[in-house]
Amino acid sequence: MEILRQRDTGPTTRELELYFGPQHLGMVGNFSITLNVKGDRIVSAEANPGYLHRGFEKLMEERNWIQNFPLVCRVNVIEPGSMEMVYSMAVEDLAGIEVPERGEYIRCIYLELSRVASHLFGLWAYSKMLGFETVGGWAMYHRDLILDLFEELTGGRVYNIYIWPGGVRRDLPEGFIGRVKRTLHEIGGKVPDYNKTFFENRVFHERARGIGVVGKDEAKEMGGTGQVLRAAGQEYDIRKVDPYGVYDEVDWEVHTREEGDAYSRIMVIRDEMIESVHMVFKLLKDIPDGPAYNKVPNPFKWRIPEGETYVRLESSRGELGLYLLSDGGQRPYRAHFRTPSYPHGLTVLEKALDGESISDTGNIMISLYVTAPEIDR
Amino acid sequence: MSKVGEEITAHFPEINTHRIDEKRVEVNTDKGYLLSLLNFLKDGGYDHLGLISCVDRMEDGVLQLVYVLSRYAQDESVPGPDPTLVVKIPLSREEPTIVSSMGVFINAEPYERELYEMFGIDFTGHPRLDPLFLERDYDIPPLRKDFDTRRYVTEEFETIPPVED
Amino acid sequence: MDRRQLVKWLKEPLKMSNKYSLHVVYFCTGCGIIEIPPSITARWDAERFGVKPVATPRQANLFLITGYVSLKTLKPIIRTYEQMPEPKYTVALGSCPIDGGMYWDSYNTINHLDKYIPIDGYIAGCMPRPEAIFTGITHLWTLIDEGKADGYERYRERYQEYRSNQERLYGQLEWPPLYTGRDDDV
Amino acid sequence: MVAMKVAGLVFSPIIAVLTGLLLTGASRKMVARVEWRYGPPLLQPFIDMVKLFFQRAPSHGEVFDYGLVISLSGSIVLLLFLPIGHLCPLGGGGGLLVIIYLMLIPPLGIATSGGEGANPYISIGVSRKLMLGLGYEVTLILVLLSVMSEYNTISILKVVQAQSESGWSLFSWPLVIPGIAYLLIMPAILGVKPFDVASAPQEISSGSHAEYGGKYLAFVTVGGGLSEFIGVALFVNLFLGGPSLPGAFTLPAGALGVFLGVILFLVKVAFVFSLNVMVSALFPRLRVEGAVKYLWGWPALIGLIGTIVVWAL
Amino acid sequence: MLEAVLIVAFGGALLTYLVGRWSAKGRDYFALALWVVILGMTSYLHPGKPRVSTFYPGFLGNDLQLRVTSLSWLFAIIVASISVLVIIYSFRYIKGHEKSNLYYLLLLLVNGGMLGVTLSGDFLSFYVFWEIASWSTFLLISFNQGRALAAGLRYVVMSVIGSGAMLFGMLSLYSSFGTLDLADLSEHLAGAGGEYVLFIFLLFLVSFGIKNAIIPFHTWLPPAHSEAPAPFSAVLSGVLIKMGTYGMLLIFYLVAGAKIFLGLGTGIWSFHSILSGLAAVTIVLPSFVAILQNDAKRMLAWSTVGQAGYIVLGISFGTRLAVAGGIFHFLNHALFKSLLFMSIGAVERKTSTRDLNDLGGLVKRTPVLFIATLVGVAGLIGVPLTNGFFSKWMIYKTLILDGNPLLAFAALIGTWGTILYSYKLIHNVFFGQLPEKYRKVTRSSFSTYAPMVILAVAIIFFGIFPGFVLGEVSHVTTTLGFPPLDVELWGLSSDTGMVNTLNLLAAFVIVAAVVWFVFKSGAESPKVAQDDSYTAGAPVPEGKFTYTADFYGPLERVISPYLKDRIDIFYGGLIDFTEFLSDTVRRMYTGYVGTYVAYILALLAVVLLVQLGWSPW
Repeated sequence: MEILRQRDTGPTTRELELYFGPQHLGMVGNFSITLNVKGDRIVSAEANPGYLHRGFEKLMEERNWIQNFPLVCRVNVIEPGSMEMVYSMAVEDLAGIEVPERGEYIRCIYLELSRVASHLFGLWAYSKMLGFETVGGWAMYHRDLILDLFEELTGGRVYNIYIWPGGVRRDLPEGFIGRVKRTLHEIGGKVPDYNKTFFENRVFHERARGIGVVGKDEAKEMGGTGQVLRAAGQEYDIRKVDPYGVYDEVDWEVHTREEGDAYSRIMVIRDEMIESVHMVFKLLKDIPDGPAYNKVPNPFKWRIPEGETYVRLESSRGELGLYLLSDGGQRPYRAHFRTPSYPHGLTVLEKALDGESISDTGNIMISLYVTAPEIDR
Repeated sequence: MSKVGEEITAHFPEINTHRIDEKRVEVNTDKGYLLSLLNFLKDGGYDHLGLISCVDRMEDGVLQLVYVLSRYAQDESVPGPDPTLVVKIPLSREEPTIVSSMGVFINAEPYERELYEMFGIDFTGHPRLDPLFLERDYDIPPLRKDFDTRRYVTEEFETIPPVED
Repeated sequence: MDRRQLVKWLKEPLKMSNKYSLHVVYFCTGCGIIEIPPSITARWDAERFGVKPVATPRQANLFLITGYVSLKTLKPIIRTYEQMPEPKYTVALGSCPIDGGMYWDSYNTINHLDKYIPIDGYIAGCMPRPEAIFTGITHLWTLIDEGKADGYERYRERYQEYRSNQERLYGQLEWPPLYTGRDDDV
Repeated sequence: MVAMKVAGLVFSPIIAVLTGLLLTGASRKMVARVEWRYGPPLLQPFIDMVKLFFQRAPSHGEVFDYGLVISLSGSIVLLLFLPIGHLCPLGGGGGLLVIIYLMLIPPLGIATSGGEGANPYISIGVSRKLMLGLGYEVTLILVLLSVMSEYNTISILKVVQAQSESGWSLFSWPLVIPGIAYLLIMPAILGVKPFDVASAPQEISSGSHAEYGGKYLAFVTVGGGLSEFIGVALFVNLFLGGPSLPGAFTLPAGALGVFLGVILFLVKVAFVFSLNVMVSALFPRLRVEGAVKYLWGWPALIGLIGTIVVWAL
Repeated sequence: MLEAVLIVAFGGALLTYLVGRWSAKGRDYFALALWVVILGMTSYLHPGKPRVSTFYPGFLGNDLQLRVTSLSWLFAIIVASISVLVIIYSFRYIKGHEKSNLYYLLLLLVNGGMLGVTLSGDFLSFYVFWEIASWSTFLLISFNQGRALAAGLRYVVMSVIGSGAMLFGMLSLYSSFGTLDLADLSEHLAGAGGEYVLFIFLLFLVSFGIKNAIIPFHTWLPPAHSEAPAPFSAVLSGVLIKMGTYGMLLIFYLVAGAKIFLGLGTGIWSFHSILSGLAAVTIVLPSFVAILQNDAKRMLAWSTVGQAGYIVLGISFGTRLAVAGGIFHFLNHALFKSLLFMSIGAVERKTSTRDLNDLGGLVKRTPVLFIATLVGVAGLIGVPLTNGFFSKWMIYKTLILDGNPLLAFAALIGTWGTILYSYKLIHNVFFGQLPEKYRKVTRSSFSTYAPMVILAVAIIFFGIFPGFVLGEVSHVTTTLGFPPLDVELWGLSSDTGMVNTLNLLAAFVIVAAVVWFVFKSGAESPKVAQDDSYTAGAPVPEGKFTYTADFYGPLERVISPYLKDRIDIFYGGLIDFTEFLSDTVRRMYTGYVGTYVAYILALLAVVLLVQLGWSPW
């Protein structure tokens, strides 16, 4: 009788490999995910980095301390500010250089502005993933306004090399504070528009809720930091945990959500952006007078005493660390960046993509804020 | 001030720790202790593996593995920020092998893959020890000190003839 | 559109349409890509000039190589370039594809991109600002007008040399050479 | 009468192709304005077409070519059955049922052509397109059935005729119900956001168009413009009275009337189309399941209510 | 003449078997010649008016009669034509099979049985031929043993139930009116009470519904169709299940008459409305179940269930256009479904699999097969200018204008289901990357694709010139008591709502020519190999670059909560019930064919006893 029990033939499968990137409209950055797909469900995903590997850590060993600044900021093209900051912090730590109070304030203002710029870029990328170029276009426009400020400050749009051992490269120009405020007011004035068109859009909710869930414990297991962790309910921000700059002197709070899905990650990013803007206003109010930088020794003869350090800060994507070694020479002996996207892009992403729909690959990737250049270095 | 250094020494008398500054504690050990030490630290609250790095100390003939560990949750028993742990393990430069720490920290996986291809360190028990970043096979792993990147570029890339002028 | 342009359109519709409808392969090969989003959005809006990113190389006729080219990236670049329909143009952004730029001594980036695929124009700078990209595009228009943007023809003519350079980097490539007879059945 | 027929045979495809491309250009411009951009020239699609037409795009085989030709031919043949103003050369033969079936040919042609492209992105795109089709077709069929039952004819010409006498369906009871249902599913018929799942460049690299370049892309773009035109024109014919003016106004007879009718018709098409463009500019893309669920939700329910009301009355 | 056809058919079947013992080749050609002759004879039978001949006078006081009417001729000619094509197709398919002689014997017996069914003039001979066809069918379904045996068993259980019901009905008719002659019965039934007619209808509906696989009597069909040898699947799907259609037309329209049939009950609770509703369900559900299938033949089998729904819907809706559409659709379905089963059979023979997740890319290797399948699928969907379009158009039109838009909705949405699974079939078999293992697949032999090409040409021909068939259909509907259709060669003219394929054809040809010309005048296109495909920059992964698994995955996830659970439970219950029955049967009898006959005889005896002793009706 068993033979009669055979109903329809069971589903047979066939392996299908899809390449999400590097040449793919849904890919931001030069990165590739090999998707093993059944139907439109991802059975397993394999991150395939290395398309942007330039061997920074080797190149840094070949250049002297100051020459490394142009390299360092190019590790992450989306937010070079925090890269400069982490390298400066490490060099200051090794060489024992002090930073004046005003310098720290300007650094924090710069970092928060570049955080907002980076988040706006992320918003562009994310809304583009959902095919929502409208909000993306707005965000990109507002990012450009911030880049204009940077351009006035340093002359460069993207790579500024503003932060410098011992402070910043130069003091704020005249009237700059007013222009910062005006720009931030302009961006802030559009927040209701963003809310109405994007953050309260039902389609966005449908696309993002329950997608790519990374729970709190999971995220901690996999070395997640930044929004990944905060969206899962863990209040973890280096600016609070291990304060640098003047973050312990201003009043601000860490925003968290509980669900750990793409939606909550994006909402955490939104809240952080608003918080950063508020923080810039507070910093601008409290900014003391005085010198903005201490002098650095002659760069061509600068030797830093033997030693090693590990410094970390909160970039817009999570914990950014630098392990820097000096053997007492003119060049670093070894530098190794701990970039936030590294665990996010190589470990968390593979996990988060499991069992999701291929429609959501880019969605999840960008919500995790995976940035290819800082993985590859 | 944290007391993690003392705790380690109390638990593993052979391991010496020393405090670099208030933010960092250095732990020197050898590769036999790796897993038990990592497990101990993870249970003790140091549950965030920040980085696995490696330093090529060519003149000593040593590849020095560096594990950077920190805490996700603030240690409530001591005031102030918790120090970061820098665990250092020397490996022989000729035959660098060490057990994979993936069993303790999942995110060790890409770091170990990277060190495998950049320094040639063999992590036993690693499930996919295949190239992560690099397209080519380099005779000497590129981040070792004896790999001369400038000579490599001149010999490999500059010798390719231009197609047109 | 003034009268001069209209005459041009009637005389040379091919060149004119190629000029004003440059569809870009979306391939972020390097950090130059960071200036592409501003160029295609509200501030600069490249679509005014008919420049827009498209999904696959089949639909594109302009390849913006945005920045340094690592060994692992060059292979998809070649593959993508070969899949684009002719006529096609390549423009390299930034200093790195010209001579390696600041990564001239890196073991993993190639220094001279034009050894492997033909380049019609370079936009120098690290990285080029959106204005520079537009200047580059308008310069490409001039080149197209003058018939100097002939990289694809050069590629066809000197394919053997290009291919041998590519294979010096990678060994045997996975796909058969172009422009040769193929097994039509499969 | 014969002159009208010949004029229709020649002009309606031309009008439709031009309008389709112009609408594509206009939609790009409109979306650009919503994004605070200046936007491309209105004639940009034409420039693209000229360029694409002379590109040496690769072919994957005979089926790859023929499928595309059949697809575009299907669209054009369908136009001959669809009144554009007073032009409707083949309107008498078969009516809406033929239109429903002819609407199948373009996607199936693309699907067949893309099949030989041997690319999974194409397959995924086609499967999404068919699933989406199943989604909106439920409502569309209900809407068409209500209209056909209400006017007790399957001829679209008679539907248009009846409206010029009794007023536009969209503003008459009970056809307002299916009219609303049609409006709700129209973005899906046109394949614009939030229903552009079938092309979805960021997900599946423009789906069924992934292997098309050059003249192939030109053909599918023209076909896409046509199908957008058809989707809107069907609505205008069924619910906005085709070329007729509202209320007691009538168009003059003769050639002038025909001309004005076509213009009026195209104005209506442009208006309805721009509504959809606005929707598309303000929504992200849905997932396929989400799209199908939405389409089988309220629109289908409203359509069903409409059918039942029409049937019961 | 009438007897001669059947004598040739049955005698020829036995002779073929004997010839086959002597020479396989001779047997093939003998069988072909035989059926070509039968086809010729059948077409000669074309009736100006019905002709009757008695071949066995005085059985139970009745003459056993053969009779040919327009209706039966139409069915007979289809049976004969499909048989000829299937025999040609079988040449290659069954070549070298150890039991090929038995196969031919059974195939010819089935075909002869069906011919007999269509030509019967009274219910008794109808029943006899019906049983011959049924039992041979059982043996053919089980021909491949193994799973096929299970499928055959399931079929036989359902078939026995159907036969029992029919027998029951016949006996009842006989005891009521004392005759089984169709013509006589129709006179008697006209005066019978509504309840009695309903009772008779229900009994016959069970019997014919099982054969025609109306939900809920369809469970035998999918396994039977998928497990039978491919040529026989073509017969099974193309004509055998249409014997149920024939039976329905016979009992509803010829015996009872349209007036009685349509007058049974009122409003939506009338018999024919309920049957239409059932048919609508039969259209929609199987079309969606077919989407979920991964076995090509099983998918086609479910498709057969769905398409049979259209036919039943047409017949039961009971307007002139609907009945004509139903009959026309039966013809069309015979053409395209036979074609599709043949082509899947050919694919299975070449690749030794019919798993849709394992095939792919065959268009590069078997273009003729591909085009034939494409035409078949186009007919199945009803793409304009193929035959399926016209029959469906007629059904839709009458559903919309004469009554029920909801039924029209079901029919139209079923068409979309059809599109989805048809494309999946075409795509998974012929499109995508050609796997390494099929690089060596060769083109099919002439005898394999000749029948398919003939069928494909017929599909297009009847799509362009529907008038060719519709004239015949119009004759039939006239004999069934409807006013004649206004048929032209190119379609229907205005009194029923004009549709004209000439317009369509001319427009399509001209437009396609212009488009093709424009297409060709563009830049030339170099041909590229299949591994030169967009992969986001990577090389094509060998054997891993075809999208077939879960082709409509998202849709399945959406509909499964609504479809799967209830239907599965429902089907599961039915299957369990069937299993229970067959289990009982198997316990009582040991699986011999003969014992089943005994079972029927026992039933017959019981019914007779009940009738004689108790006379409930």
